[in-house]
Amino acid sequence: MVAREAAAVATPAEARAAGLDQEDLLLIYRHLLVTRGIEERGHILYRQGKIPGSFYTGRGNEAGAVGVGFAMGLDDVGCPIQRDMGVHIARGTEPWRIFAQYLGRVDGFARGRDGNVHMADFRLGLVAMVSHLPAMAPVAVGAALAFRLRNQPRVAVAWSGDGATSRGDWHEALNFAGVRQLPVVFVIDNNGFAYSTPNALEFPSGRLADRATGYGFEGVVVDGTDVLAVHREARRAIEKAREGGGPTLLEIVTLRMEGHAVHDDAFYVPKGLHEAWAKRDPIERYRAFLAEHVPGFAEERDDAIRLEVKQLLNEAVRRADESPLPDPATVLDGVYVDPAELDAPHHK
Amino acid sequence: MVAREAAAVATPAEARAAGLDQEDLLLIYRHLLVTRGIEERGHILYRQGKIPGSFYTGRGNEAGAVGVGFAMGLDDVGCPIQRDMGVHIARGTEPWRIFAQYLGRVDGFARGRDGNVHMADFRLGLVAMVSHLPAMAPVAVGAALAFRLRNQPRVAVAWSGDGATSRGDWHEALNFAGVRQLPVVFVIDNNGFAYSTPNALEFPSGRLADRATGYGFEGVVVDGTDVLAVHREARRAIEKAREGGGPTLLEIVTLRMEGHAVHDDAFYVPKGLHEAWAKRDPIERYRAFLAEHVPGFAEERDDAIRLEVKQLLNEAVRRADESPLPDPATVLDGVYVDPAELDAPHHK
Amino acid sequence: MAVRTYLQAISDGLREEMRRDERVFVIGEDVGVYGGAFKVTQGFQSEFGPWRVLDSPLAETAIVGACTGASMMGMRPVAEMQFADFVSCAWDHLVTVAAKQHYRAGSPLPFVVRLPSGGGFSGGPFHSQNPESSFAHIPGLKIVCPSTPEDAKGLLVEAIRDPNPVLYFEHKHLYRRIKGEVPEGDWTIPFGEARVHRAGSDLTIVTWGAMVHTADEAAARAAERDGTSVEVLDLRTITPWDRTAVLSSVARTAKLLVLHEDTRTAGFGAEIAATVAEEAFELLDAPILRVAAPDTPVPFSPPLEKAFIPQVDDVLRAIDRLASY
Amino acid sequence: MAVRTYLQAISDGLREEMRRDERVFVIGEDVGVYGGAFKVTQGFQSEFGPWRVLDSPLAETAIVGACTGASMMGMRPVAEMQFADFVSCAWDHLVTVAAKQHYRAGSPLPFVVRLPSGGGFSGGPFHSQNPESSFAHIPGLKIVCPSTPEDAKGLLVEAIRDPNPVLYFEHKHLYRRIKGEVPEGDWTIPFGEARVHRAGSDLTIVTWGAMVHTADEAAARAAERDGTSVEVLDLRTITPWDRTAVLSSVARTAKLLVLHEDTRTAGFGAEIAATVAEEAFELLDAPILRVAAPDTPVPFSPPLEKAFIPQVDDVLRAIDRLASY
Ligand SMILES: Cc1ncc(C[n+]2csc(CCOP(=O)(O)OP(=O)(O)O)c2C)c(N)n1
Ligand SMILES: Cc1ncc(C[n+]2csc(CCOP(=O)(O)OP(=O)(O)O)c2C)c(N)n1
Ligand SMILES: [Mg+2]
Ligand SMILES: [Mg+2]
Repeated sequence: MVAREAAAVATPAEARAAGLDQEDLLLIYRHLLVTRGIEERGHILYRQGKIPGSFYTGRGNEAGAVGVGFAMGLDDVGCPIQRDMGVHIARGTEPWRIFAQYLGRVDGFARGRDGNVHMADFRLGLVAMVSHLPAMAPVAVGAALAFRLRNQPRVAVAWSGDGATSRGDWHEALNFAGVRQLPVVFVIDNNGFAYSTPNALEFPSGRLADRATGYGFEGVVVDGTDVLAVHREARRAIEKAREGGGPTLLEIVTLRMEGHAVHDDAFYVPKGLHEAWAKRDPIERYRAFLAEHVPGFAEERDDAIRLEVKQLLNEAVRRADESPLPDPATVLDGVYVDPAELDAPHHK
Repeated sequence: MVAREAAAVATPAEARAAGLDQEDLLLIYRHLLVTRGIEERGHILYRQGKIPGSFYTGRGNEAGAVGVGFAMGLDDVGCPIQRDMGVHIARGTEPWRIFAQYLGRVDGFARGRDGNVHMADFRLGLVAMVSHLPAMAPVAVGAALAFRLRNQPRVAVAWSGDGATSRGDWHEALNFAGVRQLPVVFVIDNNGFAYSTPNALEFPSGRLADRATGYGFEGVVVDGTDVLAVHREARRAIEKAREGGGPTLLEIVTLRMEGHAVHDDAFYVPKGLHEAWAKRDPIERYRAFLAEHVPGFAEERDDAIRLEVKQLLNEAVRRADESPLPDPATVLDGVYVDPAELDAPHHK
Repeated sequence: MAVRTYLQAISDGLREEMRRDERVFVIGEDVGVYGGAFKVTQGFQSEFGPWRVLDSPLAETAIVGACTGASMMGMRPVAEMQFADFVSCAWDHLVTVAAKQHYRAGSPLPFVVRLPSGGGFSGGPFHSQNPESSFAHIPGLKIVCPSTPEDAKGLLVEAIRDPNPVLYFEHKHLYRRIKGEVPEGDWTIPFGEARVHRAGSDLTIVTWGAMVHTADEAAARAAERDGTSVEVLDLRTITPWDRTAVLSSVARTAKLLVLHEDTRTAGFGAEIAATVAEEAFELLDAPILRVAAPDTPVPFSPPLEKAFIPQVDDVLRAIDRLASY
Repeated sequence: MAVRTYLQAISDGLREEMRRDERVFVIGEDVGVYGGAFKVTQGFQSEFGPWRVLDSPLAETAIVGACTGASMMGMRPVAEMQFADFVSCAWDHLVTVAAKQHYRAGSPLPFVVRLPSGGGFSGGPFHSQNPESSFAHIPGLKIVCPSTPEDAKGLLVEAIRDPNPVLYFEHKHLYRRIKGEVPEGDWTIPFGEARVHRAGSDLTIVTWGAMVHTADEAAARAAERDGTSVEVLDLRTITPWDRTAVLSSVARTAKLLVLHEDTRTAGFGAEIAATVAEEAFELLDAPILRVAAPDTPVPFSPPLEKAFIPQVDDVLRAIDRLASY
């Protein structure tokens, strides 16, 4: 293996070295709970027939997503994908608007024009994904090019699944970013599968992160169940990019604890894998870390945070449900841009 | 560097070890002369206004192209590109039909429907390139897949320029071939430039052949001015693929002794490069090798072969010029296939 | 004849061709163990093995490019796009290589790309499209859009045997909803022959795919309501398309409505209208109307999607306009 | 006003916008040191530096994707495809991401892709195409096809300032052949306004790009020959297109010929014909004719290419058919 294998973060001191104080540690915990909670609620709403279309979750990838999202700077930009709810949460996305998105309401980020996690709050520097994978990787590179052209100390982050790395867009993005040493970090959520297709049928053996050298930058592999290790590596990569050090390819070895989407029972997954993964639940792992290292956590903070999150989500679902469905008369609106929008404040 | 760097072939014994007897050595020489001769004649015809459109040559790449073409087996298949006239020649393409192609005549391989080196004699296992680079790489992989499905001991060869490796098609082709370990050899004609763009602006530093490991197979770099080394490495790669050993990425470090096309004086090439390249002319190098190692070559064989080639080309131009221009009434013919064609003998 | 769903008919046709002709193989994302996103190839891998039912990487150009290369070598590949929408990732390969190779180089490319297309279930902008119109403009490709189980099987088998690259659009919303009798065994339908789905005399609706059923329902309601007699012509194939059938129906009815699920501007409906406006000008008693989706991406939320996809009522309104002209 | 070639007018417009607005930058293959395959950006890199005139790798999706990302961040990128034909390699990005992003996500994407298009010089199947019709079917993109130096500059500047992704088709065969007076300095032409290239009363030709000149020559010859008065309407932009101008010209002439260099079936001409057949049915005195290239790849050899690209004589024949109807 050419890529660097990142070590675990085992102590608060190590987390501190990566810039996290105790409040951060608890905030990360909260983000993890909100992330999972949103998808669990969504799942229930879907089963109740309230969410149109299909439904995907990132269960098992919460730590990977929150870890990177938390490492990004305020003015950084990212293109998260289908397992990256945690990025939206860590960046401050309002949960009620995510439910409104799921439900196809006007207050969803896509205003009912798109569903699922095909959404983003652009004011938080996030870009709404399209289905076609990994079509947003070249977009992130373009954002990084804008930063480079303007000499801004900003970084773009592009996510891709393991499966999506097989597509040409991914290659074109990494190559271009490598040639120009642009401030962009490429993250792979490698959860072992692309739908039913295992890694072995997606790419030749070895780690995807090894491909980074071919693109002129460093590859790093990190355990996606270790939110603090993910955070540390993401932060390193982002700050390196910010300082002109060029791109990094960060492969997060993560879990897909459920099927590809709700309709998929993942019968094709090797026997025992789901059970093994359940034991490696990233949120449980982090909870154990906090229980060990944060005084009072197991005794009261944990319960208090859980309660708070529960209330937040109740309220979010309620508020989302008040949001109206879009008026069919508006179907044509927004295909083209009103020139006035161009100078709106969110468009920097 | 991860890729293996191939050694030069310095003696006839080494060539013999790669399967070449003395007649082969002279045949290769003849192929080199025919290759260059066709492009030189074409160039003159173009300047005389007889060839429509634009005109490209592979001057400097003759050894790379002939070396690989000569290493292919009778039933192997290849998708050569714009600098690979030598592949067509080494496989037995009739020169007069190439001139007919240049001139847009009905006896050109494209029957006037396409020009330039966008041609191939399919009966010789060659596939006509399209302009879009490297769009034929996935096609070669598909041919290799057919061989694998039928358990045929056949190999496909896919060429690409250095510039064209930046495109998604190249990545998709290599990845798929790597996953399935298909019998295909990927050749890169790395002549240092993509039109005016130097390697440094096409891909990050390092050798392109290094990327092979990321695709699960071996990368080899070979000096494209050494026709025998190219042949040996191509043969190794092809036979390895034939025996089930999977793909190889063969980077041929070659020369573009002229501009991108006839209209391009290559003003952007670093001062002195053309002069340095002229001294490394692959045909001169091979001639010197033969003069040193083949008795009677310098004295008579060389002249005899040159004369024979000259006559061949004179005759080829004459014959091509007798071929009629296509009848405009046929413009619609051949958009779709006549079902009867499907069982024509060339279609195996 | 057995009653089969539209989806089963597709499966049957494919399976039978694979049994009949060992050159036929299937390639695509999750077509193997999983049996395809819609289960069209369920059980195929156990019958034909992991190479003839080949799970590809997530790479549409690699998939379709492999079809080009393998078919050039005499195989008969059938690719599956997981959703028709993703064929955009193989657009260049299809229009640049596959569509032009025979004209330029004389190599037949007998392959099929299966494209689960169409909306109606909140699939959103990337799981609901009908990209047939884009390809209909590209010489060298053939385009098939069946609307019934019988046609689905007959046209798929024909597509596999056709020596050209064929895009076979199968409408997802018909998969399990539409059932019908399907001939068993060898069964093909020639390309370029429209089918009178419903005979009528007052006006002609030309359509294809899922809209055949929308047109039929509208026609039934019009007949019931006031006796308006609507002919519904199902084109079945877009390239080639049956100009003769359209022109002769219009010669009888003198009124034409073109209906498609894809967006309106520069959709294939325009070609039909333009052809009739050129070749049947004297026969027309009314403007040629088009009913199609508005020019937007396919919206996700149900009220928007309903406003987007042509509904029976939209067709009825157009029927009324024509009938009263 | 100065007399400029079509190519110089494009260069001028781009250079002036780059001077005026530092957010404008150029990206493409060989646009820098080399100045672009057609020398549109010659000298730009010395004036604006290697980052604002950026030589990209050979990777069209990376190029257009970079425009999407950079424009999303507030830049005003102008990409060059080396030939319009190669935009097929960025098709997916354009139709999937760029065209739909504002509708879905509300982000304006103010970028331009310059596309040297068209045939007439034996460029063959991959260096001669006019792919505007394919894109005209995709909601969310704007499409510009200037035919004169004046329009070329005015529409390019407008395109750069437009908040949407704009495909700017510049016809290679006009580059050095067509000269004309071009306003100096700031000069824009709004999208969606057709231009009467030649006024007339007997019939209307609607066209764009290089075919404007073919139509004009045919019209001149028709007038000379027998006084037939042909109106030539240059659409200038395809999306949006000026329906009002077309309909009002047809209201006067009652006869319509649509002419384009791209292939016929499902070309944008069909949309114009279909629209008129629907909206101006009562006004028409003759069938709507289309003159376009036949449905084949663009052939290389001169006699075939001439048979492919609509010629003045082809247009004259259609004029005669309409005039005598
Ligand atoms: C270009 C493209 N082809 C096919 C699909 C259909 N599809 C959706 S998700 C998926 C698997 C993606 O796998 P991976 O990239 O590993 O991401 P994961 O879902 O495992 O997070 C596929 C094939 C798609 N979204 N895009
Ligand atoms: C997809 C695509 N984009 C652009 C071009 C235009 N073009 C023709 S050759 C060329 C340079 C190719 O460079 P390289 O691959 O190194 O091959 P070389 O010409 O040096 O042999 C370019 C940009 C093309 N043919 N295909
Ligand atoms: Mg995955
Ligand atoms: Mg090169």
